[in-house]
Amino acid sequence: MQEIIHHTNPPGTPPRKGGLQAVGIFVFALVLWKICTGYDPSSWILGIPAAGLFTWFSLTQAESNYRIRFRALPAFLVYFLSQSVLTGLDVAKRALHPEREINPGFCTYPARLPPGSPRALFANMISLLPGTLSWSLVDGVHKVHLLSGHPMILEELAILESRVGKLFGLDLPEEMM
Amino acid sequence: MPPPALLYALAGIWISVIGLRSVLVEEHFFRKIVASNIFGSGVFLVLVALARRAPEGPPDPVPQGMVLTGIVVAVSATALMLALLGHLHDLEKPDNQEDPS
Amino acid sequence: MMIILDLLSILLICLGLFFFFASAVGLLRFPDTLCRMHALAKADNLALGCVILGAMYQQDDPLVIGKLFLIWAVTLLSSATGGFLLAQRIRRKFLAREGEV
Amino acid sequence: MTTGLVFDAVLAFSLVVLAIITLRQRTPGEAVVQLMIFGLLLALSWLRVDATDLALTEAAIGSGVTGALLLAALRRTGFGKPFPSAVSAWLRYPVTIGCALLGVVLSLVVMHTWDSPAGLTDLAYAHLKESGTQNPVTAVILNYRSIDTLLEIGVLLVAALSVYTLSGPASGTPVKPPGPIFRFYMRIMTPIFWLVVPYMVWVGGRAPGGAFQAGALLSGLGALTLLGPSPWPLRLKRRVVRWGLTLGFSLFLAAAAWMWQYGNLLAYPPDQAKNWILLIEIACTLSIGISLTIMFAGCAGWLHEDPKRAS
Repeated sequence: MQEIIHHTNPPGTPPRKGGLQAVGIFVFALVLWKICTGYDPSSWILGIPAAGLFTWFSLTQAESNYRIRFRALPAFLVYFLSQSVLTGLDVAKRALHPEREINPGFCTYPARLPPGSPRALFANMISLLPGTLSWSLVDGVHKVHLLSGHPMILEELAILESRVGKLFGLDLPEEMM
Repeated sequence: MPPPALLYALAGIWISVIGLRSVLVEEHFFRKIVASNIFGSGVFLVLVALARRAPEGPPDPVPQGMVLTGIVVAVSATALMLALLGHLHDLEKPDNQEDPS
Repeated sequence: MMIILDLLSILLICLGLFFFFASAVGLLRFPDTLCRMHALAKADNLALGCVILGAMYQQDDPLVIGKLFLIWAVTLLSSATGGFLLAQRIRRKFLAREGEV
Repeated sequence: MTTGLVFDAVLAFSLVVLAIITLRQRTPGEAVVQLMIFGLLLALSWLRVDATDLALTEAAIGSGVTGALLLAALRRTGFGKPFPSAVSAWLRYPVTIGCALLGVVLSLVVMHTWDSPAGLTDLAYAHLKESGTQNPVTAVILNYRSIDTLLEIGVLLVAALSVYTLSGPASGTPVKPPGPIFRFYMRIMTPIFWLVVPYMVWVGGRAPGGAFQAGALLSGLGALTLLGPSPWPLRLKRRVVRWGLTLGFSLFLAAAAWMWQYGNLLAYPPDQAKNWILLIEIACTLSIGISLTIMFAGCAGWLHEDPKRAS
């Protein structure tokens, strides 16, 4: 496993439960409530308790060591959306092509991201790349199902992993050692 | 041209008739439970379609309220039937027969 | 201006329908369950994204647009997780058949 | 107009075909999956006849919760075994013919009475202002006919208690804990559920939604929590859960008793109706959610043991 440079919050430290964070989550919940209910001011009778519940359930979870950097979010979203389009086109092409271009296979990929949210998000994102589907994650090893194997797949996974890492403020090299 | 709601009412009648037949004919309890769910869904579809008999204006909320109540009662009944089925299954298991409880 | 928005919205929704169709075809044509899940997990997400993007152009209210976006985000997460759990179950069955467990 | 009619015809026809397909499946597991698909298409057809409230409930409860209950029960009694063949032909043919006759008679009745004056729409809308809600369906179930709903919550409570009593000690096979991906999902979704459930309750006063839909959502969260190691484990035998189970019915009953002083059971004075309805909806949401979760756990055989014990 490669060395990971932690900007803040190395794993093992208890999650930060500062008042500032609680206020941030509460405001976020209020925004969500507002989006859902619209402009009726009487909705706050239920909205404020609901936002309180949201905050409480967000804060009282065991493993919140890693938090998303909002500065990294736009770049990640752009990458995510462009990959989604490529992936959808890829699958549609394979599905509609008269001769099925399918040659299923498997590969394994040792995780470099730390356990918890980063690793789980990465596993979910693997299913987003063209031709790959995450199908198990045991002891830090991702098993990936390939619609048709090609040699560059590990490099692509490494790029994706470093993108996910950046979202959590973790630096990973873009290629495997 | 028939009104769309009439089509759904007729479909609902035939769905419930099919479900009723299976409830009566099938031997396997689990299949009877599935069939009774289909039977109920057909009846609900008839009621919901009848609520839309007037071609314009809002639909009649009273049958709709009845169906809303009915859906929840139907799921309670299904749960009760399934619990009984599970209990029956436990009783029939050979290793549970000497269990005094 | 309205016409351009309408056209764009029609175009996006048709694109979404095309991807739904492709995913359904993939579901029927792909050889095994894991391959079929590729079709479901990927083309469907893009299709839903296109349809929602198309629907957004029909809305003036920014809150409704936000709501549509939330629907897409929650569906994405749920379908990715559901797909993973399904794949895990297939893997367990696969391993059990191989006799490794 | 014509396009809509073609769509309606295709949908109505495929509903009948799906019902037949569902009942002809070879194994229980396949039948359940077909039933869930049937439920979703049924919900779609209810959107076509302007019953959005019901479509939501059918998708959540009729398809989702019922399917989950059936699958949970199958987990306990065995998935793959094909159904045994049906009973002998001498019973099958008369029943089939009788049912077909019944269908023909009912169809003729519906077609002949179709244009007769429609029911209570005008009356229901005339009093909507005093009912304390803007959603006519909510007005029917929680004001005009609230006595029905009171009894219905009673039925739900009795059914949950029966399931509670029936599920024997430690009969279900324990569940294998799902991995980190599922935990990640639960970490994100649990707070969202707790925001969306109150939203469903609140929106029921204005637009489609309400206690039943919200309760179904809550039970979805309950079932997900039972499935895997959640940061917030759910112990259904805790006292607070049992209080929550009975809260809806008791509050509803208390409201009925309180209304007695105005001369009628559950006839709210118009100025108080809004608050009573909101209060009853919140309590009923909790109770419906807990009842359905208990039913799920009972059907899977997890009620009286720790479901997280891995095999």
